[in-house]
Amino acid sequence: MKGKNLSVAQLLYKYRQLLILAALCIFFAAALPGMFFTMSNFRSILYSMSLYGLMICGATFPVLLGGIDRTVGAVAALSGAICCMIIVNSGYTNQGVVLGILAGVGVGMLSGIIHGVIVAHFDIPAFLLTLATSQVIYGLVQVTTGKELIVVMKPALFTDIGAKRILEIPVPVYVLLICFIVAYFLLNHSTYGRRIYSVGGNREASKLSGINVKRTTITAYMMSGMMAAIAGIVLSSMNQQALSYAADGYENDVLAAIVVGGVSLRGGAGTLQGAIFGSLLIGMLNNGLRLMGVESIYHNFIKGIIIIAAVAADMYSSYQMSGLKHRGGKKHPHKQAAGENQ
Amino acid sequence: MRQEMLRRYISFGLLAALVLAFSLTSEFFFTSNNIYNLLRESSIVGILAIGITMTIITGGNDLSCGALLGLDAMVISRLLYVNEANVWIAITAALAVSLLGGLFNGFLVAILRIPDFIATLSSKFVFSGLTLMFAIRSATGMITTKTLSDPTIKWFGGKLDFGLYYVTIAFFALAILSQFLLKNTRLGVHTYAIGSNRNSAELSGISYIKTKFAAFVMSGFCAFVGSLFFLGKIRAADTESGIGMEFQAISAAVIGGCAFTGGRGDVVGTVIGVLFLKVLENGVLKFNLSTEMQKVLTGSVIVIMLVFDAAYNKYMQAKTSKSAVIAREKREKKVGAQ
Amino acid sequence: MMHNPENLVEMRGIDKRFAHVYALKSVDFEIRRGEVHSLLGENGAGKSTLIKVLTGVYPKDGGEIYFDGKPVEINSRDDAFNLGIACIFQELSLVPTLTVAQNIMLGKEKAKLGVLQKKSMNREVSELIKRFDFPLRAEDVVETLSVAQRQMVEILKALSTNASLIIMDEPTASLSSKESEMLFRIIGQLREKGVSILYISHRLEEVFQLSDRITVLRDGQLVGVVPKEEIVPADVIRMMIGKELSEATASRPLKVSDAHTVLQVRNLTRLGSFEDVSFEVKAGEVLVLAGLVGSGRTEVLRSVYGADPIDSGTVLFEGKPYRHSVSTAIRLGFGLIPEDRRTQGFAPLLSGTRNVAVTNYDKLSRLGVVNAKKEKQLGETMVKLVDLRPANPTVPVGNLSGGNQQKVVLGKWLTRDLKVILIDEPTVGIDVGAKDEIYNFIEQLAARGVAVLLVSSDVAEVLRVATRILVMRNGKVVHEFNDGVVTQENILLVSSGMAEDHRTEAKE
Amino acid sequence: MKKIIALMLIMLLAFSFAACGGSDNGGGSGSDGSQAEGIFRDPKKNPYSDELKIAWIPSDAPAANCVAWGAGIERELSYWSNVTFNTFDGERDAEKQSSIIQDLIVQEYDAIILQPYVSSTVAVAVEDAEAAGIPVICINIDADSPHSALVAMTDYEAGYAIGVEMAESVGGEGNFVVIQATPGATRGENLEEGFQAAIANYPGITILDEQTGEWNSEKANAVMTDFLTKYDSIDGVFCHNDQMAEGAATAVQTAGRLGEMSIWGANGEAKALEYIEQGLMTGTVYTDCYDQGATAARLAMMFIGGNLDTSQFTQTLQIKMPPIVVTSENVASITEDMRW
Repeated sequence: MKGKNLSVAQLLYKYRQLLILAALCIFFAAALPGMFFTMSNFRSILYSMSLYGLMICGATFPVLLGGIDRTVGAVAALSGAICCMIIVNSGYTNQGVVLGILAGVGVGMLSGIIHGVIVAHFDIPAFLLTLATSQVIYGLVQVTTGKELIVVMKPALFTDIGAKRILEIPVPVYVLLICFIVAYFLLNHSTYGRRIYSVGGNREASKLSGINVKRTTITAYMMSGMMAAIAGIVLSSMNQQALSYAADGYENDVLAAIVVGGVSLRGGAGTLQGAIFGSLLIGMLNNGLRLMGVESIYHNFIKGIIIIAAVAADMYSSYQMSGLKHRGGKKHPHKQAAGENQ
Repeated sequence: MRQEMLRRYISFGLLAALVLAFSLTSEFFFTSNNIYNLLRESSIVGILAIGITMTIITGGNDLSCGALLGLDAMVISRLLYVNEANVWIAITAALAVSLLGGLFNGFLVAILRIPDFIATLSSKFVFSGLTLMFAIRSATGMITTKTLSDPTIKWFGGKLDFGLYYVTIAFFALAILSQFLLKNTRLGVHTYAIGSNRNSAELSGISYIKTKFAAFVMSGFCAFVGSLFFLGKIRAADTESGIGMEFQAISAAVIGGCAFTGGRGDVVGTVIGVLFLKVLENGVLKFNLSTEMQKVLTGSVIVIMLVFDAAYNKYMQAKTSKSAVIAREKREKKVGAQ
Repeated sequence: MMHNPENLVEMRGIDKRFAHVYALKSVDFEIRRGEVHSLLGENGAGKSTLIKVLTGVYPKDGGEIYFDGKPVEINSRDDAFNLGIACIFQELSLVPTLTVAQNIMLGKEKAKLGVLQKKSMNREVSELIKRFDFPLRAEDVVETLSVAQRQMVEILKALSTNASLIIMDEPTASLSSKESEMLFRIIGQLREKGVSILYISHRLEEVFQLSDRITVLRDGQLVGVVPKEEIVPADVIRMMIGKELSEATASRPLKVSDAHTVLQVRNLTRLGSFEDVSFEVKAGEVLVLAGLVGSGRTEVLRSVYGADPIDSGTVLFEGKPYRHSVSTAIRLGFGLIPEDRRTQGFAPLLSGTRNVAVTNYDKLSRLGVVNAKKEKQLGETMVKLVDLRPANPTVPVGNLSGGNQQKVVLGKWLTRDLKVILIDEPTVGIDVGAKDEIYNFIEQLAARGVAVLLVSSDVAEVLRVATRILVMRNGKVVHEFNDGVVTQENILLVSSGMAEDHRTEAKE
Repeated sequence: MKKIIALMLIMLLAFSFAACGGSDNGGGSGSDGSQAEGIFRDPKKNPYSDELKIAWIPSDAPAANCVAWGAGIERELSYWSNVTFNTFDGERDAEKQSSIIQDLIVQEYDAIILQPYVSSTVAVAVEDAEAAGIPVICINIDADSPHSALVAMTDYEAGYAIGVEMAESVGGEGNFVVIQATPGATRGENLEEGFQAAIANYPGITILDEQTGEWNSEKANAVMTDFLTKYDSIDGVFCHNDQMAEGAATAVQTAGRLGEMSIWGANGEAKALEYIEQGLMTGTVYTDCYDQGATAARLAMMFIGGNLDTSQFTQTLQIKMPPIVVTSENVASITEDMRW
């Protein structure tokens, strides 16, 4: 059987995440005529999810390896702080901005490399390690900024990153798009991505197939640190400031989006587009609930129920689809993840 | 078994080293008042951690128990303050909410087959959402928090004459009970079996669904007990009470030897883990450090501890695997000689 | 229908479908009291499905089951258990973090009000262990035990239920021959006590040694039931696969090749694993490391491959030393088929293509970018090369049968320019047909001039493929069979240390 | 500014005597003699010579206002060489603050300056500290149990003043939206109550929508963007702190609707003042956090050296910092050294 002639059920299954999004869209569009289904509203959804999206583009890498990176929020704060400090010290020049961005991203990558080295060389639960180090990093941010609020309202080169629109689309959305394409390309079309899936799928087998597991791990955390750092710079530009507790708690939302998007926490299964779907789902819910004028206090409850419904539907379809495996049809790797995760 | 014991000694040794270090550097650390206070601080997180240990041993996790604790506390506060209910009715209601919360998690994980992490993350949203919806409102409709004055609630925050808090007694009692439950009862063995190798456990006739439900209900029950003492201590429930406590509890369980893959760890380890975290947190306050250095120090000590533990483990494994080979060779020789 | 009172179990017209595909089609099957009954068939013939129907893991879609002459419905494992059906599964089904006693008593713990009676359980298990004289302790944690020991626990677990029918699915797959013999003795004891055994194995010689009767399945249908005395192995194989196989030889002529030396190992030592191991492998040779499980062969293989460190000694590839790492070894043209394919061989969630491509990205990519077309082609090439079934390289490897999984692991190396292939127990848990295919691959590789270093505990296998044989015992090479004719007996005697003067025996 | 402080101290002394009296009257049920002795005690320590330890527990140490309060306290305490000053971060966690106080009791601190995150959740710990003889001075937000003193930023009044300003600016007719604090935070509650009370006087004003921005700039930005999508006409937006107002202002600016509505925050942090100067924000309520902190520190020293047994207080002394409504007209009067 060739992969191409999929049955209707398999097609539906393949695009189930899009279907869930579409269903939600239709619901909100019906409930909010002329308001939800507009260009400007989608722009605002994309704008507000761009930070999460950026972090997801990085944080998915360690999760695919079976690890986790809870430092994304802290790294974002650190890179934002360093970037802003450099801009201020350079006298708000454009060179300062370039230097600041490079330094911020560099620090993010460095932090990722350090985490990668520790995780790769010692068998430490990454969850706990990154929980502890994110505390350390937030401490370092406070040391860096001297606990001052660092305001950077010029030059335009910096503030444009967060606020400017090109062709009616805000710059952060472009940044997200570029980072998504880079990460997508790496995961799906590069040998590096193949190695990530392989190591996440079976570490020992990968090692025996000549994959340098340590290097793969270190670079995965480096990617996570780098993307978080980019997110941090975008965040500080959006807010025109560096705040020593910026992006606090973002890691929870990022991980929630990743797992809702069907990436297995055991590694080796799931896709980046799935993870982005997760954050779109959550972003759209936030937006739709606000537009419907639902009081803030009900948001958490409704979000929880809808996430459960979406994930349960996903699980149910996986379960139903698993009956097809005896036909030898094309299988989505995610389905397996669902089974493995039981 | 021997290796497990060794690990236990190591984590206990690290805890002792930390206590010693703080005792030598601060005159306030090793005082009876501080010890009782420290134990009190450890106890609420510890009670949650006991529940989480159960769920982690089954190969799962419970990110929702902190939010559930907050919900219980809010239910009690609301019933007492707004509805002016009898305190025991309020407590019973909270118990019911907790058990329902545990059943809900069990339903998501065991029946709907949602992976634990996503399931309990979602139910964390649900529970914290319910807490907000239950919250006490002022006349203008704003959410407000109120201090409770009920004597029963106050009792939960009380202590024995010599200074030991009731909550600590409850913590250790619950710890001993659940350790017994894990190690000496049928349910306990089944909990390990499901977490360690679900397939073979099921082939041996152990119900995955029942065991999962039991673990989550235990976790819910621990959240309930925790909420009583939380209210006893704070005497008010705010909309974010308990949230985030689960991370400390999970950290404690993992430091104590639980593995997310399941089947490993026990309550004694978790208690050591909780004490380690809280001794660290408490000790760091004793130095005249700036807030950022407090953070850096706390995080760094945990990282160093993890690295030390992992490195030592690696070393021991290399050593024991060699001795295991030698032992096996001896055995083969014996078999061969027959 | 007439019921034979001698029958303990009768299954009549059993159907089982998976998504419209018949896994079993009106299969009749019966087991008498106190007999050892073997169930044979290639992988996918329906053996496992039949057992799972019998033990209540799968519900049947049609047919009846009679137990002790009475019709029964077996809907869950509990039902089977209550009837007295115990099962030792092919994949070890123990709980690694529990003790031997806890595992044996799992699901049937002795408890008062839910509180375990640990002492009495431990005592009971200790007695059980003593009865069969296994090298085990009741308090040992299972994950610290060797594979063979775990198998023993598995057997004890089934025995402890006082079952009237014990199903053994590949029980000897990871046992050394000594341990297997011990198991056969136990099976004999059980038969005398009137316990029925349903025995499933790919090792025909075992089947013929043990069974009273043999049932053969093919493609989910019954081919025939025959008493052992009335049939010879070649017939059974013909029934299983419908074609004739060359009879596995009982002996094999060996010879030293005069090709150039590819791999040279000198005084290799890894403390605690093996000591002072020296040998050479020449191009086109199949050098077998024979011996008992745990004699250090796997460790030698891994060390040569660069996966494990060495303490002293040298390894030369084509006369030159090389950096001790896996990636260097692969670049030089090494390949490894590891011991346990599940944990070391492949990533179960990934497709066949992805698994095979892992070792080939040096050819499938430029500047780190994967050429998806080439990758796909590789997958298709692999399918043809190894005759993968189903012939679809996009199926996650975890969903394939054991034999096909092993073919994928083999496929990782076949498209490479191999110089040396290190193979570790390649046919454990694989059906006869696939086994033969794998032997053919090994022979083809050797014919291409690849130096093959093979670890095997299956003596028949050793004799099937070896050109030279080294026997290891307790981490040392104790004997080398270089030329002449070697027999199964020779190898077994040397492996177990019962023949002191092996050289003369070997040269007979 | 110095004059204001001096005035306040005088007011405070007056207050304290009133409070003592109040306490005497209030505690009539107890034995009179012990009450009189109870409210006075010998000073435990000499504030000029003994080694003293004073703690500052903000709700969120890195936040701009908390930093400013801390700086004010530190500046004041630096005049006393015998005082050790230390900060403990409440990490926006109501229970954490309570735990820290319990620990400071063990460490025998001499005074605690506290900015509660939630009034009620610190009540028990504050009570315990007072019972242990440690005066607790709250900044900005009161604790629910009586304690030594409160130096309040008068959020209710600030909310009220903003409500009046906003309503007046549109002539009592218009549509407002509110971006709220995290639900349950006491400060947001007070601001909201004051704001609502003011708006109640203007029947022509409609509050279209209220959503939480979780104290957070980028989240407020998202909330405001949604408000802008939803409502074609918004005349004013009130945010419970300046961070959120800044985020809202950016959203309004990006949407190109800056002239349409007034944007108000509360706090008066330096960046908000700059936004007001640039015309991005309409106004905020400024409090001199340095002074507020310094006042709290002085109170702490006074209680340490004084002969009042603060644990006997049945009512908390209150010093109210006047809320200064800042708009583009008067923003220049807040000089650089007063900004934080």
